[in-house]
Amino acid sequence: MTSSTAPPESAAPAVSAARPWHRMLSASTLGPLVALLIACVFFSLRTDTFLSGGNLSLVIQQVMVVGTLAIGQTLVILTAGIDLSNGAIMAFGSIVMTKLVVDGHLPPLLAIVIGIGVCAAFGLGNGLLITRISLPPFIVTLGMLNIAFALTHIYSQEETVTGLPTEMTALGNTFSIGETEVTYGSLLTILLFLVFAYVLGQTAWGRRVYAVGNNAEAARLTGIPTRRVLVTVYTVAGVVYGVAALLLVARTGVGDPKAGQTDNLDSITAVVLGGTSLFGGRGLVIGTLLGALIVGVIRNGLQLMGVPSIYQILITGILVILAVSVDQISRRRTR
Amino acid sequence: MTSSTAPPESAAPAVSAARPWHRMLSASTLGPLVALLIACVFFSLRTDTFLSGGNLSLVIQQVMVVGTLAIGQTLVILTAGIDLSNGAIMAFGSIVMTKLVVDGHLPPLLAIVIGIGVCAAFGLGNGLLITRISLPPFIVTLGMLNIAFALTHIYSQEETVTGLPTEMTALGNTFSIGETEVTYGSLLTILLFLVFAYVLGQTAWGRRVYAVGNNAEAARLTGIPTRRVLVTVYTVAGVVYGVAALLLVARTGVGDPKAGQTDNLDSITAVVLGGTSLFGGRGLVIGTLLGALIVGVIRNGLQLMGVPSIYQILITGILVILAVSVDQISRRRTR
Amino acid sequence: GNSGSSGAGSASGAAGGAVKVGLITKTDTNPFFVKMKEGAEKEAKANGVTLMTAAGKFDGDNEGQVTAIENMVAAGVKGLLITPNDSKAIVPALEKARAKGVLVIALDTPTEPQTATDALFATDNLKAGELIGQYAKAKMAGKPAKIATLDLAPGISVGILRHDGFLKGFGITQGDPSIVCSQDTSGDQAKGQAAMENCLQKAPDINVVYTINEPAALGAFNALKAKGREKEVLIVSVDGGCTGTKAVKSGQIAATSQQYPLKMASQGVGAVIQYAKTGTKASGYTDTGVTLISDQPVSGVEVKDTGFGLANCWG
Amino acid sequence: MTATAVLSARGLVKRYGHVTALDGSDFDLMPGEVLAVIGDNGAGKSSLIKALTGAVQPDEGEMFLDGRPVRFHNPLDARRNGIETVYQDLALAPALDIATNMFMGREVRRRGPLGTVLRMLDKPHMRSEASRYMSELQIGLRSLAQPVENLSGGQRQGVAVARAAAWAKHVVIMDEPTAALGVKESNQVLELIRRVRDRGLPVVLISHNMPQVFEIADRIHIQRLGRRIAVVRPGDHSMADVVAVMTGALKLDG
Amino acid sequence: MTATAVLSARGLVKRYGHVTALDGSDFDLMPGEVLAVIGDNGAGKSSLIKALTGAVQPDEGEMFLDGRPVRFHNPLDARRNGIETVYQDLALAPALDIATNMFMGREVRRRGPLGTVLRMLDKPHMRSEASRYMSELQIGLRSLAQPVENLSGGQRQGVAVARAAAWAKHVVIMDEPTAALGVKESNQVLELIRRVRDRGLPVVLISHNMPQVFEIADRIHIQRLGRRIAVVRPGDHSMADVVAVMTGALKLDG
Ligand SMILES: Nc1ncnc2c1ncn2[C@@H]1O[C@H](COP(=O)(O)OP(=O)(O)OP(=O)(O)O)[C@@H](O)[C@H]1O
Ligand SMILES: Nc1ncnc2c1ncn2[C@@H]1O[C@H](COP(=O)(O)OP(=O)(O)OP(=O)(O)O)[C@@H](O)[C@H]1O
Ligand SMILES: [Mg+2]
Ligand SMILES: [Mg+2]
Repeated sequence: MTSSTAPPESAAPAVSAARPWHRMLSASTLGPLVALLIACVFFSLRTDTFLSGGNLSLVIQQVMVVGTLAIGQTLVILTAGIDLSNGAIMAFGSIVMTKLVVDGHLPPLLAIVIGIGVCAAFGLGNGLLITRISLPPFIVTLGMLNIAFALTHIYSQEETVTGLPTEMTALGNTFSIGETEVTYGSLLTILLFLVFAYVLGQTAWGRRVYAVGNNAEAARLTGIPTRRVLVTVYTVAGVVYGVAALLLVARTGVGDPKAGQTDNLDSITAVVLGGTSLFGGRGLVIGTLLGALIVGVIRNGLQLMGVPSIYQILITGILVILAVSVDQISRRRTR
Repeated sequence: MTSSTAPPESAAPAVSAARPWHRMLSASTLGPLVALLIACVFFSLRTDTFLSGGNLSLVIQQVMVVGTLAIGQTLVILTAGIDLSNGAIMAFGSIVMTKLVVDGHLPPLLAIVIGIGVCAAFGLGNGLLITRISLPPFIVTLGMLNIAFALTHIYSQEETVTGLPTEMTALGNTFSIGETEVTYGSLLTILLFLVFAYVLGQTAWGRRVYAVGNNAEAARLTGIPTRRVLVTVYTVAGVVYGVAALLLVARTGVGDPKAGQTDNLDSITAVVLGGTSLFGGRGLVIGTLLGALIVGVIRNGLQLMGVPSIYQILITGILVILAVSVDQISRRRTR
Repeated sequence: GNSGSSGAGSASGAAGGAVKVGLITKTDTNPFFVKMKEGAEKEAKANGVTLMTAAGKFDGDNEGQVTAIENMVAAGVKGLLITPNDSKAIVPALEKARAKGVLVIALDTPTEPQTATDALFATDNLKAGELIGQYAKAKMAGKPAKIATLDLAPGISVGILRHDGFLKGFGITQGDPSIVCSQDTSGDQAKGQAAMENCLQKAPDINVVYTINEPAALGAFNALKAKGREKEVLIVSVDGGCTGTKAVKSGQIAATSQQYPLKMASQGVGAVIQYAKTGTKASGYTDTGVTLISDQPVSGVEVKDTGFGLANCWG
Repeated sequence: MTATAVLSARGLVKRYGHVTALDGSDFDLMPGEVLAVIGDNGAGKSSLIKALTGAVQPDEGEMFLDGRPVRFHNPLDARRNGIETVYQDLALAPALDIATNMFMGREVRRRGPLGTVLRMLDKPHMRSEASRYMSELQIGLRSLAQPVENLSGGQRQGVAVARAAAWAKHVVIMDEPTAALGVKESNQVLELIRRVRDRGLPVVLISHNMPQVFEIADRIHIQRLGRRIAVVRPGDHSMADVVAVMTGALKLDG
Repeated sequence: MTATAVLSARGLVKRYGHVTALDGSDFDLMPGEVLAVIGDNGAGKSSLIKALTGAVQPDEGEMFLDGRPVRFHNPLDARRNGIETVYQDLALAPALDIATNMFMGREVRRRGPLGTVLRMLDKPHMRSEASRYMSELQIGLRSLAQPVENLSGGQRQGVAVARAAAWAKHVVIMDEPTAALGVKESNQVLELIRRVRDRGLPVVLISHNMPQVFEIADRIHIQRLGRRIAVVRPGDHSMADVVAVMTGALKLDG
């Protein structure tokens, strides 16, 4: 993250940032991809259970929620911001939508919309505080984290919300491709990644997100409404967190006030593992998907290997560092 | 953190960064100071227990550990890096020094030195990975976090280390100024802040830390050994974490393998609240002290007021955002 | 005797501010402790004393609790009720508090040594684990068991006690071949589900699942349901929260050991009021009990049905 | 002159702490003219045009566009009024490529539903346009897809100049547009400035290159210590005199 | 020439992906001379300088210092050999003040224990020195304590030039040092270059300003498409010819 690492970090994604769509597998995503493949090969060799359609679809299910949060996180980080509040916002959203249905007896669809709306409102709040008073995103989202967290527990009184109607958990249902069961949720997540890859790469708004993160002053001078771009980014991120909330509910089948407490760091990890620079303006959302999968594969693989949990943590630490090293090295190759 | 906030953020600290010593209360620290004073006044009015020497010295005791960690964090962030591993490194250091004494029967002083050495080694590891393979600090220190965390639990076998000789907890002892009891630890922490304010402001090494964080490429081109500066920064930070480990042991009177799990974010919060930019090269370590105190005062004050714990979290979130707003506004005044 | 003590409460209230009682829980994110607070709150109101609450930042956060103790003592509490995150690490801080004449009572989790507190109002987590262990043993009726344990997190005493208790009750020891999978879940439903899913990938024929608490148990149930094996697998748990007990009633969980946080808290507050009024300190260990709840009784283990469970559940 | 100035300002003041960048500076740009602004380093030239284009907010003073009082709260306001600017530090997004920078804030969408519904950018079009502008300036590029941070100093400046020229509708302001350019490329920029003027648009040119200034300027605005101390016509004074005035060695009355 | 070159290079190649910045470029700097390096934008002048000073590592080619083969792994190596460089993008730390930037990497400590034991910097000394260097260039500054990011373009360039001149021991290399400077200030820089040469140090001057080049250069190195295509003496050729060669319109044999 020191600029000393910038040259390798930058040049590559930069080019592609200019047109992600054509270069989804540009240098910035090549590294993560290689790392992911290596991890997969490794675990396939060490366990007989890893390499099965079922297990792979399982991994996707398990990274579905964090992955979706990481989409919003990518948007924010591309603007040179950071969002510590996404996990807490998601948790609050999931409690809102579930309680409205179970206690409030609202129709599920309406409840879902309201839940997502609440998340969007939090995102908007982040955006306004950051642009209007020009506060550092780290502190603003840290504050929001506390606020959303507290509201979640006050509103839910720590009660897990159960007895949800089937509509709310529909995304948890599966359809089968050949042998393997795939949840609709996984599908939605993949879809979201593609949508945002398109939006960031192919629309004016996307280019502006990069421009603002790349050099906010230059963007301002060339007449880009920097603040509006930022506010929309944080709001859109909020909406995405709302979707993540729905996915969470669908996956666990309940509204869980304790959910998402480590998801902020986890989502940032996915973004950075995906080759996006924390200094903004450089990186691809597809890389984030790869980053999330790397983490998911490592956890799943280690558990399949039956590694004791404490050693899982140890090895995860080592593997994460290895993963980015692979990235760095593969980039040197490509230059 | 978006560059859109940079102008206000930068100009002010910039000037002072040029000579912190003369301008300890420059614009970058004025904001936090004002925020701190407002908080103190508020709590003095709302409670009869807050404004007593005893309680204030208590607050300092309570921020002593995070505050010391935040010194190392400041060094790292000034180089445009970030350190997620400091809490875990501290925990490991505290376990090492306590176990060496209790189980290893080493003389306390030697054990302490070794413990600090171990922390320094972790810091060095961070530094080398970041400079040699040029990996992003976020990932490297995240990996180290997992590694140190796991090692702590493996080495301690989850057992809290008790029965420490008095030498090890000496820093927890108090001496009195008038009525008020002050711990030697608090004194050491304050001392450390002054030392690093001096080192960063008045020595060549300090200027280079700023230069590297400010524009690593420029620093490199002007012949500053960027990598060596970074390695020393992370190593020195490691040493500081070692001291924090000692303070932790002195404060709790045991070696606690579960300590410090949220101290990484807490220390970053102190740094940012103190007016230091996460983009590096701008900020003062004294601001970090103020930032740590703000958090400590808020927690202490709210608890004295008897605010229910969950609402404490809620209000903390709001107050943290208010604190930086005060900062921003006071800066606009000063420009 | 509420009426009596309430009079005394207001009396001491007349004499310089109402009596303050401090309650420090492990975290803010566990219904168990929320119920504890509710119980304490009710008792405190009834007796006109003020309750101060605080909690650790995360499971195992000792320093946060030390800070809370210091602040509450500074605020002038008469007594402290605490569920220690670290039974040993908290001791020095508690001793400082007691030295200042504060009555210190441990709730739910004992300190080590127990003498570090004046009194302990707790339930025996080892016993809670043991009960479901015995239950599972009996229910398996000699069938070969393939056990998955969904635990809490590294080094958290409750988790360790319940886990060990379960093994004791089931008559096996750590490392027994019949334990095919062990994962940490932080007592979180989503994490519990992921852990169970991975366990099933590893060993599809698991037939007994021990879970640290009911959220984890429900997570496990989801994972099994996805594999269509929820009927064949025996899930046992601990806590006895209302959500959990309902899950027992609906058969998702076979049995759970029910504990009584409300009782601990209200008794604790009562003891502090007693101390404030008469100066007599509560002492010793008061077991607030644990009951095995299940609608599928087995021979040789005493079981109460979910009717009782729901009547006495806390969450 | 009787004609009303296209863009003018009176008594602009801009202070930075204890530094006064603009100390009551006036400014007048007449229709269809090329106005050169010259002055020592630190004389306040860039500050002046930043104030004129909404990049910074002056502490005092007023501005007029076509005689009507205006206030630009940000560069977008100025641009909406057809004022295009090349800032001295270029205002480019380093990681983005030439086309993206040139169309920044004015992206072109595909025709048809792809553009209207899916809001897809017409990248081929933007790229071809960009390369056309660049070749007009005869700035050699080895590759158009490069992020501008990889361009040479002059190439980068070329991008900024081409951008301003391409979009100008009312006024073009260039802060030292040829500073980093080669001989050939500089001449092309002067050519371009003439073409813009011939389109009837007035041009403000900040430059330290006196021969250049005397070659192309209709009037010369001399800035000194944050003030406009004189406005001269190239014909009326020798280069030496003008430089003398600029450096304070010589006073002009009027 | 019989004298061995102070700094010379043969067949330097630097590729960036599919862009070739240096395509087998040679270079020779003779003792005590002022060598001008000219070329179109993108010709590879800065790349050449960066390769010569260890700022980038050439993919091919060799370098010689006083006839001995050398390889600079980083700018520090070059500096240790007494080579001082003004890079085109100045290499300044924006948030730090002028003195700090000028002494970056060469900070001066207090005399006595304060310096030796406490390693305290002698800020007053550094500041007075810095202001001396700046005033030598006659660059007007409203305040020395300002961070360089707040300086005007020319003032910033002045800082970089002054720094290089102040520390040069063996060779001075300047990449377009006067690009952003005013008339007066530019002349001061030329003055400075002469003084440096009179101290016996050879100077490499990259510039697009032909009159300047012809005024001061002893020899002119013409760079084109990443190669040195000719070396001429100002006396032997007209400015027009040189420009023609530079732009490829004219070939010289030899
Ligand atoms: N953001 C700022 N903060 C403080 N001082 C500033 C700032 N911007 C400009 N200045 C000061 O204002 C004065 C004028 O600056 P300006 O950039 O307008 O000069 P200029 O005429 O453009 O010089 P040049 O020809 O070198 O570009 C300078 O002394 C500069 O130091
Ligand atoms: N880091 C880089 N990555 C990719 N291409 C580069 C990089 N640096 C330089 N180039 C390319 O190499 C060529 C030469 O660049 P260089 O900066 O040496 O030109 P120059 O002669 O200094 O031009 P100018 O006179 O404009 O400064 C240019 O086409 C440029 O695009
Ligand atoms: Mg200027
Ligand atoms: Mg160049």
